[in-house]
Amino acid sequence: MNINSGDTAWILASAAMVLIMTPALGFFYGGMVRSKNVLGTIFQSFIVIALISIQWVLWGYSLAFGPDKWGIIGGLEWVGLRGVGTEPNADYAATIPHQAFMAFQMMFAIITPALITGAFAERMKFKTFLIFILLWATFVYDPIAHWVWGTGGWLRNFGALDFAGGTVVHISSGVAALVAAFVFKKRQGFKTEPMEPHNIPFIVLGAGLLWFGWFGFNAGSALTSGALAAGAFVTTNTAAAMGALTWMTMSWWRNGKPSVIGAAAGAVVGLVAITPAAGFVGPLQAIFIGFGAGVLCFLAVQLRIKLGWDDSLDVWGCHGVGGTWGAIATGLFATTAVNAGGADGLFAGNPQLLLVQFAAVAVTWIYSFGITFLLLKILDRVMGLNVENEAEMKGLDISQHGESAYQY
Amino acid sequence: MNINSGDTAWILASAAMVLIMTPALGFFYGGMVRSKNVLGTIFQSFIVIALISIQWVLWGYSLAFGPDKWGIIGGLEWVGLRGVGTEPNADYAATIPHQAFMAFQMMFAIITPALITGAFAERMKFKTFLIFILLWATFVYDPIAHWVWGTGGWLRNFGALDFAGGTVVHISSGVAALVAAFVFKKRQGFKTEPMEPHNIPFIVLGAGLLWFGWFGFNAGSALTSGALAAGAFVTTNTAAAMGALTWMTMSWWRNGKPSVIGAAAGAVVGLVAITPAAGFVGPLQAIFIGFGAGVLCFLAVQLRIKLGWDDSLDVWGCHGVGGTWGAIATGLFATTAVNAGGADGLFAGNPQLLLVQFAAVAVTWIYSFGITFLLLKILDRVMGLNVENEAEMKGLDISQHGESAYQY
Amino acid sequence: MNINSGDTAWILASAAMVLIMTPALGFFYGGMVRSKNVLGTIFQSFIVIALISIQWVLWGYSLAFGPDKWGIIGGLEWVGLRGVGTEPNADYAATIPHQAFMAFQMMFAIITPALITGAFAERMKFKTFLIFILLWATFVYDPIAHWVWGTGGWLRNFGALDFAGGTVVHISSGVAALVAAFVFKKRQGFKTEPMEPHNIPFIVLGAGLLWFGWFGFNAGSALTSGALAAGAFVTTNTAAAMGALTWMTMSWWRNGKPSVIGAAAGAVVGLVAITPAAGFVGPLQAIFIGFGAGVLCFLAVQLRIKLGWDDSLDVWGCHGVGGTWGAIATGLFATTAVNAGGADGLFAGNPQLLLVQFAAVAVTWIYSFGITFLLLKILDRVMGLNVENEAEMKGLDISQHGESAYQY
Amino acid sequence: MEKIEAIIRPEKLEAVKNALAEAGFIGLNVVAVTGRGTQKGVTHIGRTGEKITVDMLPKIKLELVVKSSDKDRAIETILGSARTGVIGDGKIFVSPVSQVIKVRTGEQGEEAI
Amino acid sequence: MEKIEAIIRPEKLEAVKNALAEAGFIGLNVVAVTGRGTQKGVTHIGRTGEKITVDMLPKIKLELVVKSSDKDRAIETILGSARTGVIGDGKIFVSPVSQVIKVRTGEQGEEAI
Amino acid sequence: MEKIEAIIRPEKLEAVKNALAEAGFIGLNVVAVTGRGTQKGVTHIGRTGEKITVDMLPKIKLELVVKSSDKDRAIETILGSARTGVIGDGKIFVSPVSQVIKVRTGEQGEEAI
Ligand SMILES: Nc1ncnc2c1ncn2[C@@H]1O[C@H](COP(=O)(O)OP(=O)(O)O)[C@@H](O)[C@H]1O
Ligand SMILES: Nc1ncnc2c1ncn2[C@@H]1O[C@H](COP(=O)(O)OP(=O)(O)O)[C@@H](O)[C@H]1O
Ligand SMILES: Nc1ncnc2c1ncn2[C@@H]1O[C@H](COP(=O)(O)OP(=O)(O)O)[C@@H](O)[C@H]1O
Repeated sequence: MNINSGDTAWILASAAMVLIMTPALGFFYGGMVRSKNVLGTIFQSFIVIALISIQWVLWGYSLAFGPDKWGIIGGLEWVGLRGVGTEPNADYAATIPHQAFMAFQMMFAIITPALITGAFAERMKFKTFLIFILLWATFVYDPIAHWVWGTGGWLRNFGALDFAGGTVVHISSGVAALVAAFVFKKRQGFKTEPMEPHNIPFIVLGAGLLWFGWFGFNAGSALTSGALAAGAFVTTNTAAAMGALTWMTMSWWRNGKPSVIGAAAGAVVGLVAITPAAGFVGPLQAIFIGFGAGVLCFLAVQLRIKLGWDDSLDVWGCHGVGGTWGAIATGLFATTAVNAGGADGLFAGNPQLLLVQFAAVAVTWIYSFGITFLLLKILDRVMGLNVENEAEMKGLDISQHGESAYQY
Repeated sequence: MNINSGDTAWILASAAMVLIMTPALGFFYGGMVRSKNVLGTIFQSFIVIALISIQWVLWGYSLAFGPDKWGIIGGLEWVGLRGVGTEPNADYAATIPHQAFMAFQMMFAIITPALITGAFAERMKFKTFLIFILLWATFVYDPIAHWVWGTGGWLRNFGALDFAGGTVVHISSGVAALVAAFVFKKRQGFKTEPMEPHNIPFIVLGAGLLWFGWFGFNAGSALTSGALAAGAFVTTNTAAAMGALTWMTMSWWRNGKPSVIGAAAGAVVGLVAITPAAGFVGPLQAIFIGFGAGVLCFLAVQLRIKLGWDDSLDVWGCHGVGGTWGAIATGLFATTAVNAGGADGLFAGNPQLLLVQFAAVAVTWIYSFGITFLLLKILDRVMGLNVENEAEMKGLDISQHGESAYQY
Repeated sequence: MNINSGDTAWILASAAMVLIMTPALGFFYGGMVRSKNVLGTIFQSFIVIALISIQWVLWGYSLAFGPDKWGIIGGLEWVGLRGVGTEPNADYAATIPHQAFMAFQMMFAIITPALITGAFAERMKFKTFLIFILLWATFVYDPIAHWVWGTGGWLRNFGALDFAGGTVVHISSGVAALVAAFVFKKRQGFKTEPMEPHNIPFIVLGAGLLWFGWFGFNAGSALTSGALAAGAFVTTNTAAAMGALTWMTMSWWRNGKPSVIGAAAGAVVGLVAITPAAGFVGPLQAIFIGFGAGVLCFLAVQLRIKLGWDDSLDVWGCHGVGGTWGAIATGLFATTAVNAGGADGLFAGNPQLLLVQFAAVAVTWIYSFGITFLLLKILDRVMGLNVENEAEMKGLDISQHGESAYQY
Repeated sequence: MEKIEAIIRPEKLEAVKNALAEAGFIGLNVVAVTGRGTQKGVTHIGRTGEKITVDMLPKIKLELVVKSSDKDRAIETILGSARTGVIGDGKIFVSPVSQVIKVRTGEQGEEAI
Repeated sequence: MEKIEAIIRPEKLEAVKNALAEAGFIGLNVVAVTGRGTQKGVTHIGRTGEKITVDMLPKIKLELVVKSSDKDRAIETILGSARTGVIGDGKIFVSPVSQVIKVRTGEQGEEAI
Repeated sequence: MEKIEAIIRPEKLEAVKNALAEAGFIGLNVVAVTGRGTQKGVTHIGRTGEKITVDMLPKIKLELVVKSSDKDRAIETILGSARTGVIGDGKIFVSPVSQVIKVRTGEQGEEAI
């Protein structure tokens, strides 16, 4: 097997671009919280990079992509990256060093748990947080990644399509966020006090860098540098754009003014929704997927508020709902005309795929819901999830880290 | 035709790098306005990404690069990207997927109208803004792009050189900015009240990211990954550096202190000026081009103030003048020793090219001036350009978007 | 010699990624200073990009990489990039344009002096600063770069390993910082007044972008896009992660709370330490290198405080100590199993390399210490290093640049 | 007429403002201050690990000018809505105001409040 | 001596400051406050679309201490330059000051102003 | 009881606060203000090169309410720790306070200070 220098260049660049998405997420979330919690929030993203980078090298990669056991988990053969060298692994990517594939996948393993942090923003104990992330990555992310992407993974064999992580990344984290909203104590003053974003430019900065990095996320998932990557690049951009326009329009129509935060959120949900479909559909389908994401996620956020769930930064409404829509839209719009390696969806005459996608979505929902619930309940008992009232009032920055973000 | 994976990797990476330039521009501009207008300003850049991404897919790309009609416009054959697939299009770039070329060009189509937003910062109605951008892209950008870069475009056939967009991007937007300065009502308090930048670190952040992205802009315009890209990379960096040093020195000499904003602006005008020349000159010429940009644009800003034009953030002085200098400097310094596919300029013994460049500049000035004037006058009549006085006083953030950037 | 498009794509992308590290450093440092000095601090990074870009083109590259003279310096044959064209230079990188190699190296020449600025933050005269940087680059950086990386350089011939700049970049600048801490007058109020970071999110932003750019720095130093780059990518990420976790844990244990700034600094020192080793070791060694960096640099900072040195932002403790540890760790952990073009270290049965590394470290310490001391002493006499007391009190932003960072 | 200056906890601002509005006291000003009192401050950890005890805490100063006859009612309203019973609740200071003018109309005295 | 506290519109600060300087009143302090009065506030739209009516608006509080004999002139100057005639123009409060000391010299009384 | 308002240089805040604490004056408030006096301002250079002279400088206003009998000692303490002798040292204003209430306990008068 020969390493292709162009493919390798693209995957390494993509991995770097996906890495920057996690600090970007920190700013996207950090701008949304009150100024007393900005460090606590940004840091939850930042430290996840460190934590999962080590977890992935030590055992995560092996669990997710290692030699398959019964279709449900990778073996421990690759623990500590034993045998994961620079020779290509043809099962995953025949033209790039195996370590390049591993590193690219690592960035996905990092950002997924970081996404959840928006759900319990402004109130989680830092120590419990670290443990939770490690457990969640190991018991939720790694198995699901194996099912969908691992050689021999049962959902993969079942025929489920997920180009860059609609189920693995977005549904898994979005559903975990929903569980968190149920299990955590609500923030003091939730629904009675204003808890408005303290720095909207940070939100836009985060959204801009996320958009940038998402090209690595989706177009990098082609794992080669050619037609498939270019196609995924275009659908990604198109869905993001349409998501932004749609949410902005929804906010205009509902609240009388076009919201800046809304457009930023809209871009993100467009990106979320196109993720599973990026390499299976064309640009016009991407417009529709972005549009659907904008409408559905906007409504999901409204619903969440009406139901009084304290999902602090609407991770469920954006990633859970957006990822679900994307996975199902893949079942609707996928076509082998775009990607011969994919499958035809409903509109290409194959209703079968839609059912498979529904099944994959359902399984991911149920599994992530169940295990996350278990983990959080146990941790709540053992270490406590919420910070003390006093600490919450002072803010996470001072109470958890002894630091205060701004001194003017 | 075969897709080259290295070329594709470079163009996709470049396209992503150019994408990040538009949010970067938002921060560059957003830092310069008063804090009550920062969201309105950043958002004008952000939403242009969304708007033009869709416009480009639906009809913009077809108008600019579609099958030529009489040398002046592309046909509608490629509307909705019909026929724009992943096979290379040898007319434009023989070694990368056609969609990669399309996506790369899209990023140019996005940033160009975004550049104009600096001219009417702190005072434009958001609704009119959206319509203006759509019309301007369609009636100004797309035609000029076709003339200069489209197969069969008349300026291209005429022999005008524009490596990465001196006329198409910078003159077109810089002149449109000048028109805006004439047509818009001046900001209340212009020349009587201080309107100083509210966040200079944001300006530097924007400039840094613009510099980064400009490597994609210019070196990506080689459309291959090799000698030409490397050469353009080096001239780009050199001109930026010299522009920064020059403007800083000018401000030091004129005002007694070396200005941080000046150096940031200087880097940008150096980048603007090298844009048309990047692949046609060597590093030493780039020093001279950067130097000229620093001097001329600095003086243009002084002139603009003396004449009392309210080009809020000096788009004309930077992009209009910088782009004009760059296009002419291409006529002076271009040499086939650097790029056999280019042409020789005056100093390489060919005065002809200089005349052609002058003509191309003149045409771009006149066309952009005329159509922009028309569009703005019509929109002023129909929808109004300026926000109400009260709304301007409150700031765009609250009046246009109902949001307030910072809560400490 | 043929240009490889994939290798070129990776090196150009890497060069752009390294470029963004210097503004990132500006934010990393700028967030740490008091708000009256933020522009002065960010600007010292920003303007170094401009200054060294020109110096490098005019004479720096020739001194560092030009035809060798007696093993200690490059000749002036390549002044003004004469003869540095787009043909590959097989001595340095056989598959990419010579200018691409030159540009990539330029980014290293830029960030190295920028690193020093943290040592005299909040107090250096801007005019003296400009001269200092030019002299330091010419008399310290360029020679050391030649010794270690230039064809015929004596440390290179001696067998010293430095994959991406442990000695050349980090020790040279870290030791220069130590000298600065000795030669500059201390800041007024040092040790008696709080001088806390004014914007910690900026620190995290800087650290995030540094991490991103460091992939270009280290994996780009493979100068090809393949196995070596992928390996360096992975070790880089792993050491950064471990550095962040380690410093965070140290701060937790010593001060009772996990520090956000500490984790950011920890990531940086992990990156520093892996720099010389990146292409010579595997991921598990990288964990150990990152761990050592976290522990040693944390302790170095404590020591620096106890000794009362005013190295404003701990450049010595992070880059001097981190770089030294990295260079020695290369002597411990390097193995030809990872990189046949490297060498075996102590643990691979070759104690020889460790001695060579010690020698290279010592030489770099002594040379950088001596010349930096000389330069600073002369400049102090001739132009003055510290700003006046009054100017220091008002802050560098107003006193040196006449600008004030924030207006709310 | 009397000026009432009340130093209160920031988190009580909404409650006090609303209570005052209900009691008919619309006009008022709010200033962000930092205050020192018997309440101990917050401990920051400096960049290099040193503990920094900040003896000042963020407080809100509410200022309102009222008719002398309304003074006691206003004070009662503030006390009722600002108290938590824990150290750090703040102080109320009352001082005389000799003249009040409404800028818009030039009206003076109690009319102008 | 008298302390004049004037709550004015932020956008009038330059004008008032200049008018005061012309009338010979150099010394003064400015504090950013937020105020509530008969003027209705601004409506923000929250992140999730809910309307948040902020009943407080940013205002500027100008403080200057003047000789009792200068008081009326100072008030006239402020009224003349701060008035727009629209709701929200603000208030002026006058209160007695018993003692003024210049820190630099220790001078007391009217000399110190 | 008396209210002491001291306008001081920001860089003297720590010194004054500590001196007051040593002299037994714990309770106080601090407000960031900008002030104009005989001291000339700072010159900024605008984005397009124009000189902008800002006649206002950042100052700190310290407010503390003390028993009348403590007044002179408090003033001495402030003068002693805030003076540099250079223009811009600031002013101290004293004014009467008729009533003080501790929010936490409702105590009144000198007890409440
Ligand atoms: N003598 C004083 N003068 C001015 N402000 C004071 C004084 N004493 C207390 N304060 C203000 O009141 C706040 C609360 O006072 P503190 O003593 O902490 O609480 P408590 O009144 O419940 O004992 C302080 O933070 C300070 O802002
Ligand atoms: N009773 C009061 N005490 C203190 N400040 C007041 C009072 N009434 C009004 N203010 C201040 O004056 C500002 C303007 O008052 P407002 O009633 O809106 O305007 P107008 O005086 O023109 O009717 C308010 O925002 C508030 O800051
Ligand atoms: N008449 C006044 N009323 C209110 N504040 C004043 C007055 N005069 C001076 N100040 C405040 O005192 C500060 C210092 O005054 P200044 O005249 O500059 O110094 P000095 O008292 O040393 O001559 C000013 O910046 C301002 O904040």
